[in-house]
Amino acid sequence: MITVLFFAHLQEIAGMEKLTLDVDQISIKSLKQKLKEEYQFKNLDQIMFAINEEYATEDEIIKNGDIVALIPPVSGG
Amino acid sequence: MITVLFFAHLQEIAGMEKLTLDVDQISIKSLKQKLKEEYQFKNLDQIMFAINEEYATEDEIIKNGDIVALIPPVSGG
Amino acid sequence: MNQNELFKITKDPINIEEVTNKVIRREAGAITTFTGTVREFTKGKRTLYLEYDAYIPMAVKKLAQIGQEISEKWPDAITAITHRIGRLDISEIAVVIAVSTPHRKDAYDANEYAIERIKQIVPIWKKEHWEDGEMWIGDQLETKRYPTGKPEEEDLV
Amino acid sequence: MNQNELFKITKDPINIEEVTNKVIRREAGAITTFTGTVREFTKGKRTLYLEYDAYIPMAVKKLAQIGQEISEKWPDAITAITHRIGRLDISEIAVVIAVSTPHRKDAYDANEYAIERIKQIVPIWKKEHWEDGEMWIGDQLETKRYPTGKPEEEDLV
Repeated sequence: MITVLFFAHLQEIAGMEKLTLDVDQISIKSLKQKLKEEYQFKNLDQIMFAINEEYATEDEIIKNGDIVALIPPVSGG
Repeated sequence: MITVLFFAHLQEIAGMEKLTLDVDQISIKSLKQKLKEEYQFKNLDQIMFAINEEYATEDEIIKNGDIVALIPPVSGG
Repeated sequence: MNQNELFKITKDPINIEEVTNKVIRREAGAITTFTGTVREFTKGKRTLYLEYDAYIPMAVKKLAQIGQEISEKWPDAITAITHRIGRLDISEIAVVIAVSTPHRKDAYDANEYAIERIKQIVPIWKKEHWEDGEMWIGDQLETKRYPTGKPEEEDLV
Repeated sequence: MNQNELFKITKDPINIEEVTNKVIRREAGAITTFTGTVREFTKGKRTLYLEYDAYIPMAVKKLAQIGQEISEKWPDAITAITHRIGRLDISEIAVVIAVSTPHRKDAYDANEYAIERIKQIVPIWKKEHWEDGEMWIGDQLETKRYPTGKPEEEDLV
Protein backbone atom coordinates (compact mmCIF):
# COMPACT_ATOMS: atom_id res chain seq x y z
CA MET A 1 0.00 0.00 0.00
CA ILE A 2 1.27 3.44 -0.88
CA THR A 3 -0.09 6.87 -0.04
CA VAL A 4 -0.27 9.65 -2.65
CA LEU A 5 -0.54 13.27 -1.47
CA PHE A 6 -2.00 16.17 -3.47
CA PHE A 7 -1.41 19.88 -2.97
CA ALA A 8 -2.51 23.22 -4.40
CA HIS A 9 -4.46 22.97 -7.67
CA LEU A 10 -3.88 19.22 -7.86
CA GLN A 11 -5.77 18.85 -4.60
CA GLU A 12 -8.65 20.78 -6.16
CA ILE A 13 -8.60 18.62 -9.30
CA ALA A 14 -8.39 15.42 -7.27
CA GLY A 15 -11.03 16.63 -4.86
CA MET A 16 -9.04 15.04 -2.05
CA GLU A 17 -5.87 15.49 -0.03
CA LYS A 18 -4.65 11.95 -0.43
CA LEU A 19 -5.23 8.65 -2.07
CA THR A 20 -4.27 5.19 -0.92
CA LEU A 21 -3.24 2.70 -3.57
CA ASP A 22 -3.13 -0.99 -2.88
CA VAL A 23 0.06 -1.75 -4.77
CA ASP A 24 3.22 -3.34 -3.48
CA GLN A 25 5.65 -1.43 -5.65
CA ILE A 26 5.41 0.85 -8.65
CA SER A 27 7.70 3.22 -10.51
CA ILE A 28 7.00 6.97 -10.52
CA LYS A 29 6.50 6.66 -14.26
CA SER A 30 3.85 3.96 -13.89
CA LEU A 31 2.12 5.82 -11.07
CA LYS A 32 1.94 8.88 -13.30
CA GLN A 33 0.33 6.77 -16.03
CA LYS A 34 -2.11 5.29 -13.54
CA LEU A 35 -3.12 8.70 -12.23
CA LYS A 36 -3.79 9.90 -15.76
CA GLU A 37 -5.77 6.84 -16.79
CA GLU A 38 -7.74 6.13 -13.67
CA TYR A 39 -8.04 9.58 -12.08
CA GLN A 40 -8.79 13.14 -13.16
CA PHE A 41 -5.23 14.13 -14.11
CA LYS A 42 -4.89 14.81 -17.80
CA ASN A 43 -1.43 16.37 -17.70
CA LEU A 44 1.27 15.83 -15.13
CA ASP A 45 4.20 17.03 -17.26
CA GLN A 46 5.20 19.91 -15.02
CA ILE A 47 4.68 17.94 -11.83
CA MET A 48 7.60 16.73 -9.75
CA PHE A 49 7.28 13.74 -7.46
CA ALA A 50 8.64 13.17 -3.98
CA ILE A 51 9.05 9.86 -2.22
CA ASN A 52 9.14 10.13 1.56
CA GLU A 53 9.81 13.87 1.38
CA GLU A 54 12.64 13.74 -1.15
CA TYR A 55 12.41 14.61 -4.84
CA ALA A 56 12.43 11.48 -6.98
CA THR A 57 13.12 10.78 -10.65
CA GLU A 58 10.77 9.00 -13.09
CA ASP A 59 12.44 5.63 -12.80
CA GLU A 60 12.55 5.44 -9.02
CA ILE A 61 10.45 2.72 -7.44
CA ILE A 62 7.84 3.46 -4.79
CA LYS A 63 7.65 0.66 -2.25
CA ASN A 64 5.01 -0.59 0.10
CA GLY A 65 4.51 1.93 2.93
CA ASP A 66 6.06 4.86 1.05
CA ILE A 67 4.44 8.27 0.93
CA VAL A 68 4.48 9.86 -2.49
CA ALA A 69 3.66 13.51 -3.11
CA LEU A 70 2.83 15.29 -6.34
CA ILE A 71 4.72 18.60 -6.31
CA PRO A 72 3.48 21.25 -8.75
CA PRO A 73 5.87 24.13 -9.53
CA VAL A 74 6.44 25.84 -6.20
CA SER A 75 5.63 29.48 -5.46
CA GLY A 76 6.65 30.16 -1.88
CA GLY A 77 8.65 33.13 -0.68
CA MET B 1 32.02 84.44 16.72
CA ILE B 2 32.22 80.87 15.49
CA THR B 3 31.83 77.58 17.32
CA VAL B 4 34.19 74.67 16.69
CA LEU B 5 33.06 71.15 17.66
CA PHE B 6 35.33 68.18 18.43
CA PHE B 7 34.48 64.48 18.35
CA ALA B 8 36.08 61.10 19.05
CA HIS B 9 39.86 61.22 19.55
CA LEU B 10 39.98 64.94 18.68
CA GLN B 11 37.74 65.62 21.66
CA GLU B 12 40.21 63.75 23.83
CA ILE B 13 43.16 65.68 22.40
CA ALA B 14 41.37 69.00 22.77
CA GLY B 15 40.13 68.12 26.22
CA MET B 16 36.86 69.79 25.36
CA GLU B 17 33.75 69.29 23.26
CA LYS B 18 33.78 72.73 21.74
CA LEU B 19 35.66 75.95 21.35
CA THR B 20 34.36 79.43 20.68
CA LEU B 21 36.50 81.68 18.51
CA ASP B 22 35.99 85.39 18.41
CA VAL B 23 36.47 85.87 14.68
CA ASP B 24 34.11 87.37 12.17
CA GLN B 25 35.07 85.21 9.23
CA ILE B 26 37.82 82.73 8.44
CA SER B 27 38.51 80.09 5.80
CA ILE B 28 38.63 76.42 6.71
CA LYS B 29 42.27 76.48 5.70
CA SER B 30 43.10 79.33 8.08
CA LEU B 31 41.11 77.76 10.89
CA LYS B 32 43.10 74.58 10.42
CA GLN B 33 46.33 76.57 10.66
CA LYS B 34 45.08 78.36 13.77
CA LEU B 35 44.14 75.08 15.46
CA LYS B 36 47.59 73.68 14.79
CA GLU B 37 49.44 76.76 15.95
CA GLU B 38 47.38 77.78 18.94
CA TYR B 39 45.91 74.47 20.11
CA GLN B 40 47.01 70.86 20.63
CA PHE B 41 46.47 69.65 17.07
CA LYS B 42 49.68 68.68 15.34
CA ASN B 43 48.17 66.97 12.35
CA LEU B 44 44.76 67.56 10.83
CA ASP B 45 45.49 66.07 7.41
CA GLN B 46 42.90 63.32 7.56
CA ILE B 47 40.29 65.52 9.16
CA MET B 48 37.28 66.71 7.21
CA PHE B 49 35.44 69.87 8.18
CA ALA B 50 31.73 70.59 8.26
CA ILE B 51 30.10 74.02 8.32
CA ASN B 52 26.57 73.98 9.72
CA GLU B 53 26.34 70.22 9.34
CA GLU B 54 27.53 70.03 5.73
CA TYR B 55 30.97 68.91 4.57
CA ALA B 56 33.06 71.90 3.47
CA THR B 57 36.17 72.30 1.35
CA GLU B 58 39.41 74.04 2.40
CA ASP B 59 38.64 77.34 0.73
CA GLU B 60 35.14 77.76 2.11
CA ILE B 61 34.61 80.68 4.45
CA ILE B 62 33.21 80.26 7.93
CA LYS B 63 31.06 83.24 8.89
CA ASN B 64 30.00 84.79 12.13
CA GLY B 65 27.51 82.51 13.88
CA ASP B 66 28.49 79.38 11.95
CA ILE B 67 29.09 76.06 13.65
CA VAL B 68 32.15 74.22 12.42
CA ALA B 69 32.88 70.58 13.18
CA LEU B 70 36.10 68.61 12.81
CA ILE B 71 35.18 65.24 11.33
CA PRO B 72 37.79 62.49 11.72
CA PRO B 73 37.43 59.44 9.41
CA VAL B 74 34.09 57.93 10.33
CA SER B 75 33.56 54.40 11.63
CA GLY B 76 29.84 53.92 12.13
CA GLY B 77 27.79 50.94 10.99
CA MET C 1 19.20 27.03 20.43
CA ASN C 2 17.13 24.18 19.07
CA GLN C 3 18.29 23.42 15.55
CA ASN C 4 14.77 22.35 14.62
CA GLU C 5 13.46 25.79 15.31
CA LEU C 6 15.75 27.44 12.78
CA PHE C 7 13.47 26.23 9.99
CA LYS C 8 9.79 26.54 10.49
CA ILE C 9 6.44 26.51 8.70
CA THR C 10 3.72 28.21 10.71
CA LYS C 11 0.07 29.20 10.52
CA ASP C 12 0.69 32.14 12.88
CA PRO C 13 1.92 35.67 12.13
CA ILE C 14 5.72 35.82 11.90
CA ASN C 15 7.74 38.01 14.23
CA ILE C 16 10.77 39.47 12.41
CA GLU C 17 12.72 40.07 15.62
CA GLU C 18 12.18 36.52 16.82
CA VAL C 19 13.56 34.96 13.62
CA THR C 20 16.48 37.39 13.55
CA ASN C 21 17.34 36.73 17.19
CA LYS C 22 17.85 33.05 16.40
CA VAL C 23 21.01 33.85 14.43
CA ILE C 24 22.50 36.68 16.51
CA ARG C 25 25.72 35.47 18.18
CA ARG C 26 29.01 36.79 19.54
CA GLU C 27 31.04 35.84 16.45
CA ALA C 28 28.66 37.50 13.99
CA GLY C 29 28.76 41.19 13.28
CA ALA C 30 26.28 41.26 10.42
CA ILE C 31 22.77 39.94 10.13
CA THR C 32 20.58 40.34 7.07
CA THR C 33 16.88 39.71 7.37
CA PHE C 34 14.64 39.35 4.37
CA THR C 35 10.93 39.87 4.90
CA GLY C 36 8.55 38.94 2.13
CA THR C 37 5.13 40.56 2.44
CA VAL C 38 1.91 40.30 0.43
CA ARG C 39 2.05 43.01 -2.22
CA GLU C 40 -1.21 44.63 -3.27
CA PHE C 41 -0.41 45.07 -6.96
CA THR C 42 1.43 42.67 -9.26
CA LYS C 43 1.74 43.80 -12.87
CA GLY C 44 -1.16 46.19 -12.35
CA LYS C 45 -3.50 43.56 -10.96
CA ARG C 46 -4.90 44.04 -7.47
CA THR C 47 -4.54 41.20 -4.98
CA LEU C 48 -7.16 40.97 -2.24
CA TYR C 49 -5.41 38.29 -0.24
CA LEU C 50 -3.24 35.19 -0.66
CA GLU C 51 -3.49 31.65 0.49
CA TYR C 52 -0.40 29.52 1.03
CA ASP C 53 -0.36 25.75 1.09
CA ALA C 54 2.66 23.60 1.93
CA TYR C 55 3.75 20.01 2.20
CA ILE C 56 4.85 20.83 5.72
CA PRO C 57 7.36 18.09 6.70
CA MET C 58 9.10 18.22 3.31
CA ALA C 59 9.07 22.04 3.31
CA VAL C 60 10.82 22.08 6.70
CA LYS C 61 13.38 19.58 5.38
CA LYS C 62 14.02 21.68 2.27
CA LEU C 63 14.42 24.86 4.34
CA ALA C 64 16.98 23.02 6.46
CA GLN C 65 18.70 21.84 3.27
CA ILE C 66 19.00 25.48 2.15
CA GLY C 67 20.55 26.30 5.53
CA GLN C 68 22.99 23.44 4.97
CA GLU C 69 23.86 24.62 1.46
CA ILE C 70 24.54 28.10 2.85
CA SER C 71 26.84 26.65 5.54
CA GLU C 72 28.81 24.94 2.80
CA LYS C 73 29.11 28.02 0.59
CA TRP C 74 29.64 30.50 3.46
CA PRO C 75 31.16 28.41 6.29
CA ASP C 76 30.57 30.96 9.04
CA ALA C 77 26.95 31.68 8.17
CA ILE C 78 23.96 30.67 10.30
CA THR C 79 20.51 30.72 8.73
CA ALA C 80 16.96 30.77 10.13
CA ILE C 81 13.84 30.72 7.96
CA THR C 82 10.17 30.85 8.89
CA HIS C 83 7.46 30.64 6.23
CA ARG C 84 3.81 31.22 6.95
CA ILE C 85 0.90 29.31 5.39
CA GLY C 86 -2.86 29.83 5.33
CA ARG C 87 -4.65 33.07 4.47
CA LEU C 88 -2.55 36.25 4.34
CA ASP C 89 -3.86 39.76 3.83
CA ILE C 90 -2.03 42.63 2.10
CA SER C 91 1.21 43.62 3.90
CA GLU C 92 1.20 40.51 6.05
CA ILE C 93 4.48 38.64 6.28
CA ALA C 94 4.82 35.44 4.24
CA VAL C 95 8.47 34.66 4.91
CA VAL C 96 11.37 35.85 7.06
CA ILE C 97 14.95 34.76 6.32
CA ALA C 98 17.74 35.73 8.71
CA VAL C 99 21.42 35.06 8.05
CA SER C 100 24.28 36.02 10.34
CA THR C 101 27.93 36.13 9.30
CA PRO C 102 31.09 37.69 10.69
CA HIS C 103 31.24 40.14 7.75
CA ARG C 104 28.43 41.89 5.98
CA LYS C 105 29.00 41.05 2.31
CA ASP C 106 28.42 37.36 2.97
CA ALA C 107 25.23 38.09 4.90
CA TYR C 108 23.69 39.81 1.87
CA ASP C 109 24.82 37.15 -0.59
CA ALA C 110 23.77 34.19 1.53
CA ASN C 111 20.38 35.73 2.25
CA GLU C 112 19.67 36.34 -1.42
CA TYR C 113 20.73 32.78 -2.16
CA ALA C 114 18.20 31.55 0.40
CA ILE C 115 15.21 33.31 -1.15
CA GLU C 116 16.15 32.14 -4.63
CA ARG C 117 16.40 28.56 -3.43
CA ILE C 118 13.06 28.77 -1.59
CA LYS C 119 11.46 29.68 -4.89
CA GLN C 120 13.08 26.65 -6.51
CA ILE C 121 12.85 23.71 -4.15
CA VAL C 122 10.57 24.29 -1.16
CA PRO C 123 7.11 22.73 -1.58
CA ILE C 124 5.00 25.78 -0.80
CA TRP C 125 2.33 27.16 -3.13
CA LYS C 126 0.39 30.37 -3.21
CA LYS C 127 -3.07 31.06 -4.49
CA GLU C 128 -3.81 34.61 -5.50
CA HIS C 129 -7.26 35.97 -4.81
CA TRP C 130 -8.28 38.94 -6.97
CA GLU C 131 -11.55 40.80 -7.29
CA ASP C 132 -12.36 38.84 -10.44
CA GLY C 133 -11.05 35.39 -9.60
CA GLU C 134 -8.38 33.29 -8.04
CA MET C 135 -5.48 31.13 -9.18
CA TRP C 136 -2.71 28.92 -7.94
CA ILE C 137 0.52 30.57 -9.05
CA GLY C 138 2.49 27.95 -10.84
CA ASP C 139 6.14 28.77 -10.52
CA GLN C 140 8.68 31.26 -9.29
CA LEU C 141 8.50 33.39 -12.43
CA GLU C 142 4.74 33.56 -12.08
CA THR C 143 4.39 32.68 -15.73
CA LYS C 144 2.27 29.63 -15.10
CA ARG C 145 -1.21 30.62 -14.01
CA TYR C 146 -4.55 28.98 -13.81
CA PRO C 147 -7.03 31.84 -14.24
CA THR C 148 -10.09 29.77 -13.53
CA GLY C 149 -8.69 28.45 -10.30
CA LYS C 150 -7.76 25.18 -11.95
CA PRO C 151 -5.47 24.27 -14.84
CA GLU C 152 -6.75 25.20 -18.29
CA GLU C 153 -7.51 22.59 -20.93
CA GLU C 154 -4.04 23.10 -22.41
CA ASP C 155 -2.43 22.35 -19.05
CA LEU C 156 -4.40 19.18 -18.67
CA VAL C 157 -3.83 17.69 -22.10
CA MET D 1 4.55 57.96 9.21
CA ASN D 2 6.71 60.83 10.35
CA GLN D 3 9.50 61.30 7.82
CA ASN D 4 11.82 62.49 10.58
CA GLU D 5 11.61 59.18 12.32
CA LEU D 6 12.93 57.22 9.35
CA PHE D 7 16.46 58.34 10.26
CA LYS D 8 17.43 58.26 13.87
CA ILE D 9 20.40 58.33 16.23
CA THR D 10 19.54 56.89 19.62
CA LYS D 11 21.12 56.06 22.97
CA ASP D 12 18.57 53.30 23.56
CA PRO D 13 18.60 49.66 22.38
CA ILE D 14 17.31 49.30 18.82
CA ASN D 15 14.27 47.20 18.03
CA ILE D 16 14.67 45.46 14.64
CA GLU D 17 10.94 44.99 14.17
CA GLU D 18 10.21 48.64 14.86
CA VAL D 19 12.67 49.89 12.25
CA THR D 20 11.47 47.33 9.71
CA ASN D 21 7.81 48.20 10.29
CA LYS D 22 8.51 51.80 9.26
CA VAL D 23 9.04 50.72 5.65
CA ILE D 24 6.40 47.97 5.29
CA ARG D 25 3.65 49.14 2.93
CA ARG D 26 1.02 47.78 0.54
CA GLU D 27 3.10 48.40 -2.58
CA ALA D 28 6.23 46.69 -1.27
CA GLY D 29 6.65 42.93 -1.36
CA ALA D 30 10.27 42.80 -0.22
CA ILE D 31 11.99 44.26 2.81
CA THR D 32 15.64 43.73 3.63
CA THR D 33 16.86 44.55 7.09
CA PHE D 34 20.54 44.81 7.95
CA THR D 35 21.48 44.51 11.60
CA GLY D 36 25.01 45.36 12.62
CA THR D 37 26.01 43.93 16.00
CA VAL D 38 29.11 44.21 18.12
CA ARG D 39 31.36 41.32 17.16
CA GLU D 40 33.54 39.76 19.84
CA PHE D 41 36.59 39.04 17.70
CA THR D 42 38.07 41.18 14.94
CA LYS D 43 41.20 39.78 13.32
CA GLY D 44 41.76 37.58 16.35
CA LYS D 45 41.53 40.41 18.86
CA ARG D 46 38.87 40.25 21.54
CA THR D 47 36.59 43.23 21.99
CA LEU D 48 35.11 43.80 25.46
CA TYR D 49 32.71 46.54 24.44
CA LEU D 50 32.39 49.47 22.07
CA GLU D 51 31.59 53.10 22.49
CA TYR D 52 29.97 55.10 19.70
CA ASP D 53 30.09 58.86 19.42
CA ALA D 54 28.22 60.93 16.82
CA TYR D 55 27.72 64.47 15.67
CA ILE D 56 24.02 63.84 16.09
CA PRO D 57 22.25 66.50 13.99
CA MET D 58 24.66 66.06 11.09
CA ALA D 59 24.50 62.26 11.37
CA VAL D 60 20.70 62.36 11.10
CA LYS D 61 21.00 64.63 8.05
CA LYS D 62 23.49 62.31 6.40
CA LEU D 63 21.33 59.25 7.07
CA ALA D 64 18.45 61.11 5.42
CA GLN D 65 20.73 61.98 2.52
CA ILE D 66 21.48 58.26 2.06
CA GLY D 67 17.72 57.61 2.01
CA GLN D 68 17.40 60.31 -0.63
CA GLU D 69 20.23 58.83 -2.71
CA ILE D 70 18.51 55.44 -2.55
CA SER D 71 15.21 56.95 -3.71
CA GLU D 72 17.02 58.36 -6.70
CA LYS D 73 18.77 55.13 -7.60
CA TRP D 74 15.82 52.84 -6.80
CA PRO D 75 12.74 55.06 -7.24
CA ASP D 76 10.31 52.75 -5.44
CA ALA D 77 12.52 52.14 -2.40
CA ILE D 78 11.79 53.44 1.10
CA THR D 79 14.61 53.44 3.66
CA ALA D 80 14.72 53.66 7.46
CA ILE D 81 17.95 53.71 9.46
CA THR D 82 18.56 53.82 13.21
CA HIS D 83 22.07 53.97 14.63
CA ARG D 84 22.81 53.63 18.30
CA ILE D 85 25.48 55.56 20.21
CA GLY D 86 27.00 55.22 23.67
CA ARG D 87 28.33 52.03 25.20
CA LEU D 88 27.47 48.74 23.47
CA ASP D 89 28.30 45.27 24.72
CA ILE D 90 29.04 42.20 22.58
CA SER D 91 26.07 41.18 20.38
CA GLU D 92 24.24 44.44 21.00
CA ILE D 93 22.82 46.15 17.94
CA ALA D 94 24.70 49.18 16.61
CA VAL D 95 22.69 49.83 13.46
CA VAL D 96 19.52 48.67 11.75
CA ILE D 97 18.82 49.52 8.09
CA ALA D 98 15.48 48.58 6.54
CA VAL D 99 14.67 49.02 2.86
CA SER D 100 11.38 48.10 1.20
CA THR D 101 10.89 47.75 -2.53
CA PRO D 102 8.27 46.13 -4.78
CA HIS D 103 10.80 43.49 -5.89
CA ARG D 104 13.45 41.74 -3.88
CA LYS D 105 16.62 42.28 -5.90
CA ASP D 106 16.42 46.04 -5.37
CA ALA D 107 15.89 45.59 -1.64
CA TYR D 108 19.20 43.75 -1.29
CA ASP D 109 21.14 46.14 -3.50
CA ALA D 110 19.75 49.30 -1.90
CA ASN D 111 20.37 48.00 1.59
CA GLU D 112 23.98 47.14 0.84
CA TYR D 113 24.41 50.59 -0.69
CA ALA D 114 23.13 52.13 2.56
CA ILE D 115 25.65 50.40 4.83
CA GLU D 116 28.53 51.27 2.50
CA ARG D 117 27.48 54.93 2.49
CA ILE D 118 27.11 55.00 6.27
CA LYS D 119 30.72 53.95 6.50
CA GLN D 120 31.73 56.78 4.17
CA ILE D 121 29.76 59.87 5.10
CA VAL D 122 27.91 59.62 8.41
CA PRO D 123 29.73 61.32 11.32
CA ILE D 124 29.70 58.44 13.77
CA TRP D 125 32.82 57.04 15.41
CA LYS D 126 33.52 53.92 17.37
CA LYS D 127 36.02 53.33 20.10
CA GLU D 128 37.08 49.74 20.65
CA HIS D 129 37.76 48.60 24.17
CA TRP D 130 39.99 45.56 24.47
CA GLU D 131 41.47 43.84 27.50
CA ASP D 132 44.78 45.61 26.85
CA GLY D 133 43.67 49.02 25.71
CA GLU D 134 41.26 51.12 23.74
CA MET D 135 41.27 53.07 20.51
CA TRP D 136 39.13 55.19 18.29
CA ILE D 137 38.81 53.32 15.00
CA GLY D 138 39.75 55.74 12.30
CA ASP D 139 38.02 54.79 9.11
CA GLN D 140 35.80 52.31 7.38
CA LEU D 141 38.63 49.98 6.48
CA GLU D 142 39.76 49.97 10.08
CA THR D 143 43.32 50.57 8.95
CA LYS D 144 43.72 53.76 10.94
CA ARG D 145 44.05 53.06 14.63
CA TYR D 146 45.24 54.89 17.65
CA PRO D 147 46.51 52.16 19.99
CA THR D 148 47.14 54.48 22.91
CA GLY D 149 43.66 55.92 22.72
CA LYS D 150 44.97 58.99 20.97
CA PRO D 151 46.83 59.56 17.71
CA GLU D 152 50.45 58.46 17.62
CA GLU D 153 53.28 60.88 17.07
CA GLU D 154 53.25 60.06 13.36
CA ASP D 155 49.60 61.01 13.15
CA LEU D 156 50.16 64.29 14.91
CA VAL D 157 53.19 65.50 12.97
